This record gives sequence, C-alpha cells and structure tokens, in this order.
Amino acid sequence: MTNSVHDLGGMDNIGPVIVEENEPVFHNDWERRVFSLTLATLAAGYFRTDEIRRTIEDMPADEYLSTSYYEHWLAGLVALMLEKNVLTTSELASGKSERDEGMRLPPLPKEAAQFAMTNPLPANVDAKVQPRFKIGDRVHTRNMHPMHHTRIPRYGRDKEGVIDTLQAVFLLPDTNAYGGPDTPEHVYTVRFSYQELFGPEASPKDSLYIDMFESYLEPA
Amino acid sequence: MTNSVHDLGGMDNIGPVIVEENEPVFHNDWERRVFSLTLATLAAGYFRTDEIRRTIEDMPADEYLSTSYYEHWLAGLVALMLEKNVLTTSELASGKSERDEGMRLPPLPKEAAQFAMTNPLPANVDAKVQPRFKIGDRVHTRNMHPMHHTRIPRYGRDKEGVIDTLQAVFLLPDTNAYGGPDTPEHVYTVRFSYQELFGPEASPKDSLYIDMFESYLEPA
Amino acid sequence: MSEHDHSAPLPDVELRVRALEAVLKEKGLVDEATLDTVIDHYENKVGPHIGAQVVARAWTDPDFKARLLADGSATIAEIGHAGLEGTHMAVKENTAQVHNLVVCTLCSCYPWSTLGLPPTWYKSAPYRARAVRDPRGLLEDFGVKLDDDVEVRVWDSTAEQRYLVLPARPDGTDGMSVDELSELVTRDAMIGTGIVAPPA
Amino acid sequence: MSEHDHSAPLPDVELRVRALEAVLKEKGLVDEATLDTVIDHYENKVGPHIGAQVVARAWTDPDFKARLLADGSATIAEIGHAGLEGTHMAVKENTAQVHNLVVCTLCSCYPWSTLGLPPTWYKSAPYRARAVRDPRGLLEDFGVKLDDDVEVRVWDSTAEQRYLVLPARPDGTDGMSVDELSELVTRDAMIGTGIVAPPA
Repeated sequence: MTNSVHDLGGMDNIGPVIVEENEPVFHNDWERRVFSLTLATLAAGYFRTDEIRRTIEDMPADEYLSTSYYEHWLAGLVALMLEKNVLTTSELASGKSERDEGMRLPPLPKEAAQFAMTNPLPANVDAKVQPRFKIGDRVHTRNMHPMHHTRIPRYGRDKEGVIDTLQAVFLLPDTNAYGGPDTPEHVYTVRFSYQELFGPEASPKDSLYIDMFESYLEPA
Repeated sequence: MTNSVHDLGGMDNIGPVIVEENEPVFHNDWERRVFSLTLATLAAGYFRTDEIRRTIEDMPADEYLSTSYYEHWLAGLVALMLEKNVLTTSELASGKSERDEGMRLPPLPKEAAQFAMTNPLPANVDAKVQPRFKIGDRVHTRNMHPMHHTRIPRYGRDKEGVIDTLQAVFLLPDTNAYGGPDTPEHVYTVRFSYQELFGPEASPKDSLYIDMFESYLEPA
Repeated sequence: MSEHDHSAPLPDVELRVRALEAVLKEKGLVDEATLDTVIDHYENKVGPHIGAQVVARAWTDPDFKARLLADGSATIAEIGHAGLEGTHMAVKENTAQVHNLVVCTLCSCYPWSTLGLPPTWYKSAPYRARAVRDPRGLLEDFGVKLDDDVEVRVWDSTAEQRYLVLPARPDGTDGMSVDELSELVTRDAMIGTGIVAPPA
Repeated sequence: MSEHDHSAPLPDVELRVRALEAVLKEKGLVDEATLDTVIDHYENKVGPHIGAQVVARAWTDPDFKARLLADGSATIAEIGHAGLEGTHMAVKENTAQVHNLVVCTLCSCYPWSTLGLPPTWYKSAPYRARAVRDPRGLLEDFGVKLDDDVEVRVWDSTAEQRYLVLPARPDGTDGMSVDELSELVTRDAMIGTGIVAPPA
C-alpha cells in the first residue's frame, strides 16, 4: 500500500546501518529455500515481481520493521500463494498437500532458470506510446496517495524536478501489482535538487534521481 | 526526531483500530506507576513536556510501533532521567540508589499536584511578539526536515493553507524539547483542504486543521 | 492487556518500573502521597462525565454555548473544569453540515481535564495514522455513516490547545434536564468518533 | 544471524519454510533441480567480481567506458553479464567533482547480474531511510569523506533499471592489467558507499 512503512526514504531514527564483515550470501538454509522458491514460482508465472512487492508492503508495519529481508520474502510469497489459491492455510500449517484444485503451472525447468539468470530478458514492452516529456522538461510530481500499491516514494511527491533520462516503456506497477490490467508507460529518470525535496537547509549542491512512471508526472 | 515513525499521520497499513469495551483507565499497576512518576517528575521541574515527547520519538522505530502507550512513557522517562543525570543505568539495573550527585529537586507536594490537575495554568507566555499572520491569510508551510524534534507533521509540510485562528504565544517545541533556549512564537490553527494535502482524489469538501507555530509558516 | 499472573516471572517492563520507582523514592525525589493523589485523580475523579456536563449545558443554555464556542478555555474553567492538558481548550460544534474529528498524529494529545485520560485506541498508531488519511472510512468503522454533503473537519492537535467536539443534540430530548442529557453523551461523541443517539 | 542450533526447537520461520516447500513439492509445482540451480548461481557464480571486471575494463578501455556510460545494458550484456535484475543497467561515473550513491528506498532493488545478491545492510531499513535523507553523513559512516565541493548524486532505484557506480580509478595503478585492477574494486565502491583505494 502507498504510504506503508516500507516507504522509508527520508525517515529518521530507523537505527544504525550495521555492516557485517565477510557476510555470506545466505545466513541459513531457510534463506536459500525462500529465495529459490520465490524465484522458481515467479519465473514459472505464478505472479509478477510487482505483486510480491505489494504483498511484502502489506505486512503490518511493526512486523515489517522488526523482521529480516528474507522473512519479508517469505511473508510476501506465502500471501501470494494463498491469494492465488495455489495452496491453503491448512496445507501450510500441516506441510501436506490436501487437495488438487487451485492454480497449477508446470514447474520451471532448471534450463529456463539458468537462461533467465544469465541472459538479457528485457522487462520493457514494445508498446507504441509516445513519451509525454523530453529530456530537460520541468515536471511536477503528483501529490498522489492512492489506496493501492505505487512506486512513487512519499518524499518525492508534489515536488518539481527535471527529466534527466528517458528509459523505456514498462508496465505501471500500480496495476501490475494486481496482475494487471497491463498499463504500458514511459519511465523517466527525474532529477531533483536536495533543496526541493528536503528544504533550504539541505545541500545546495546535491541531487536525487528517482525513476518515475509517466503518470506520476505532470508538466511543471 | 523530525521524520521518525511517530509521525504517523497519513500512513497506511498500520493495522486496525481496536476498541476495548469498558476499558479501565489503567490496565496494570505498572501503568499507574509510570503515569504518576512521569507527572510527578514533570511537575517537579525535571523536564518539560516537549522533552519527553522528544525522548519517546527517539525510540527505535520497530520498538515504538510494537510497544504500548505507557511503555513509550517509560522509555521516554527513563531516557530523560539518565540524560538529566538524575540516576544511572547501574541504579536502574539494581533498583538501588548508588550515589548522591546528579539533578535534585524537592519532591512535588501532593497539594501542588492537586492544584495543577484542577486549575487553569496557562502554558502560553506573556511575550510581546507581534503575530506575522492574521486570520484569512494564505500561508505556505515550510518544507522543513530539521535534524531535531519538531511538531510540524510530515504530511502538512510544503503545503498551502489559510490562517483559521490565532491561538496565543507558546514556546517553540523545536528548542523547548531540549530544555531551551525559550523561543516564544505565535501558534495558529491553519486550515488545509484535503485535496491540498492528499491530492485531487481526496474529498473536495473536507478540511484538516493543524496547529502550527509561526516559524513553520511563510506567506503563500 | 490482561492482568499479569503474579505466580509467573515478572515481565521486564514491570521490573523496570519497580526499579525506577525504588531509586527515585530512595533518593527522596518523589513522594508517595503525590503519586497516590495523581492516580486517584485520573482514575476516579476526571472522565467523560465532565465533558458530558459541558455538552449538556451547552445544549440547554444558548448563552453558555455561544461563550463555549467563542472561548472554550475560559468557559470551561468558569464552571470549574480546568487543569493539566485542558487549560487551552477549543470546542468545535457538530451540525447537520459539519462533522468534527479530533486526533493527535504526533503523540496523543487529549483534553484530560474534560474527558479524563484517553482510551487506548485514541493513543494507538492505527488511529493516529488513519484519522487524517481516511476520516470517513474510519468513522464508518466506528459506526458513523456521514452523508456525502456533510463536511468533515479533522483537527490535528499538535500544540498546546486541546479540542472537544460539541455533538449535535439528538431528537426526542425536549424538556430533558442537564443531568438527564449528560447521561446520553458518550466519550466518542466528544472526540468525534461517535454521535449522540436519541434516548432509547 | 548465526546458524541455528539443530538440537534446539526449530524457530517458527524455519518450520513455515519447510511446510511451504513440502507442499509445493508434493503438488509438483517446483523442481528440486531448479531450486539447486538457482541457489548455486547466486551463491557461487555471480558476485561483485563481475562488476569489478566491468569496472576494470572501463578503466583501461576508453571506448568500452564510453559505450558503458552511454548504454549500460547493451555494453554489459555484450561481455556476457546479463540476467535477472540486471537487464536494464545504467552506469554512473564517479569523478573528482561527482560522487554517486545507489539505494532503493521502497524495497531493495540491486543489480544482481553484476554484483550478486545485495548485502544485508543494503536491504536494511536504516540504509534505505538514510541514504536519501543524509547521504553525506551516511558516507562518512562508511569512511568516505567527501569535500564540500563534490556534488553528491543519489539514485533511488524504484523501477526496472538497476544502477552500477563506476568508481574513480585510484592513483598508483598505471600499467596494471584488467585482472589486477579488478582485484582492487570493492562491492561498496560499485554501490557508492566506498571508494577504490590505491594498491597497498
């Protein structure tokens, strides 16, 4: 959801950044399993990346802040498997399959996983959409607080910036996070001055660049 | 601190509002003790209300969200007692007084407590400060994110509103929360349209009124 | 929220409170009689019945009501209800056109001297977040369904002033006394999360 | 963060993962060989050494560097490093005048195919909050002290594009080979929380 606690940019008092020396890729076997199960079901077609972002954000705020990254993935994956009727809470509790209905897709072959992990598979769509903005255009980000998933961070709303780059056409997360309808939109990198975002006491030299879908923007 | 998680206005996914039927004033004896110890030390002069607001806000975000109201008070009171050198962590751990130095004020007499609880003791100050704004003035709230305590909520920054009421002159929390210096300022009630605060999809009829210290405002 | 079973080990929070209190007392910094007075006042003396008296009087005395809306602090103090977290008071009137709702998003400011200490839900993160984000949805959850043409005014109490909602007087109450009327007035109606129902 | 002692009761999270995996497998929805392939790839194949090769090559091949900055995706793919979370790439060059820092405030987007999976701190709430709020303070905590006249550019990766920082080539590296140079390049330098130190 839009203004959930996952939207952390600019918050204070979240704690110190703790760096672990010689950190392993996974700390426990359950992290390996959560990671690989998520990738395998994602790549098999059970859900889209934006959908698991949504279910992770829908965790209760205190739980979100007090759990680790792969616990977020686990919560998000379980929520999606239930939502998609792949399995039931009863099956999750027992660890045993109890019925055969529900969403079924062929398991992802390891060759397909290997291919996806090592080859460019562009996420942009080949839609004939004219970009509304060009490099150098001044834009105003919408003061939007929709009651659904979105990817415009709260600190970057209702502010003025400049189009730095045209990226490509991608599917708008606001609808993609619900499995569709597909809404192809241009994505721009938008440059903001720190003073615009954080006020006159912020650095006069520094800038923040945020990836923005076109419908997050209007002409300044 | 300014953008800590205590600044909850407008957030999503914080959980359901749970109403307890026939709720007692206190649920446990420790709540009674935290409440009365806080009031007794506050009224005795150990700290100002804005100071305990600050120390409560400085709780780690996940702890703040997962603990109850009087646990917040306890954390805030303990932090202040340590900060003011009234007692030490060692004394808190042992429950025994270990030394005599540190801040000492006479204990608040019960008559003084009774008086404060039942008589108008205005919190405003009699400073000769001319108000900068008058009723009906359009104001713009500052896009301020100071690295200290403040009382302008995040959702109400960098927005336009109208002066609804002149309240009186009070001490600015931004300095009061550190025990001073005293900064007397006019406080206004400022009216904002919901659409100004939450965008065009918000109700066109509804308004939000926020108490604002003068230095949070500039002419629109 | 339930009382702790005293045969089980004390939870950390109780131990910390006991230690804090013991040290403050041993140092002679707090007085037991004062603590008892404070607890007794908020547990037994103040509460929503005070606000209800203010509301009932405003319903029956147009002059009092006019003064109450014009200067809440002085008018409430004049009938003897002032004190901590209630010295600076503003009263907002609900009408057929306007519904007021009070919140403190940054902590939990509340008019102690007219309503007593706030209920847990008022102090909770969910209320503080949602009262400004979606007041109409919140009100529906509280059983208050507003017509679309009613204007909602949310008061975010961030400074020293405290807010009391003056609810609309229900139908079917003609001729009732101040005391009878005050029995109808609920705490939630004075926060804005309820309305005063007609007598049953 | 430490390995769980297997003689103690399994924590809830491990039990839930086991149950989830068991049900998905019993239903025939996931394949063990695929899971192993995925784990092996991210645990053993990809990592910062790939990004370090890209950086070292850019330091030694001006034409490659120009193409890399102009079209990160195509240029990195051309030398065989593409895949999930790394197909759309933008490379930002650190210079004496500009320091780039990458974050994903809304989740933890990261260029997997060039840097491997991100470290815990990159995914943590504190990093995501502070990288945009106070990048210079954060960089100091990472040991990177920037002159006031250096411009900081923070890249908040909220969409499909992933960012790689091209660190400045340190002094004292003239004549070093691509492989030698790549040994100097740290993961943090390619996120922007570090700089590449001269050879010891």
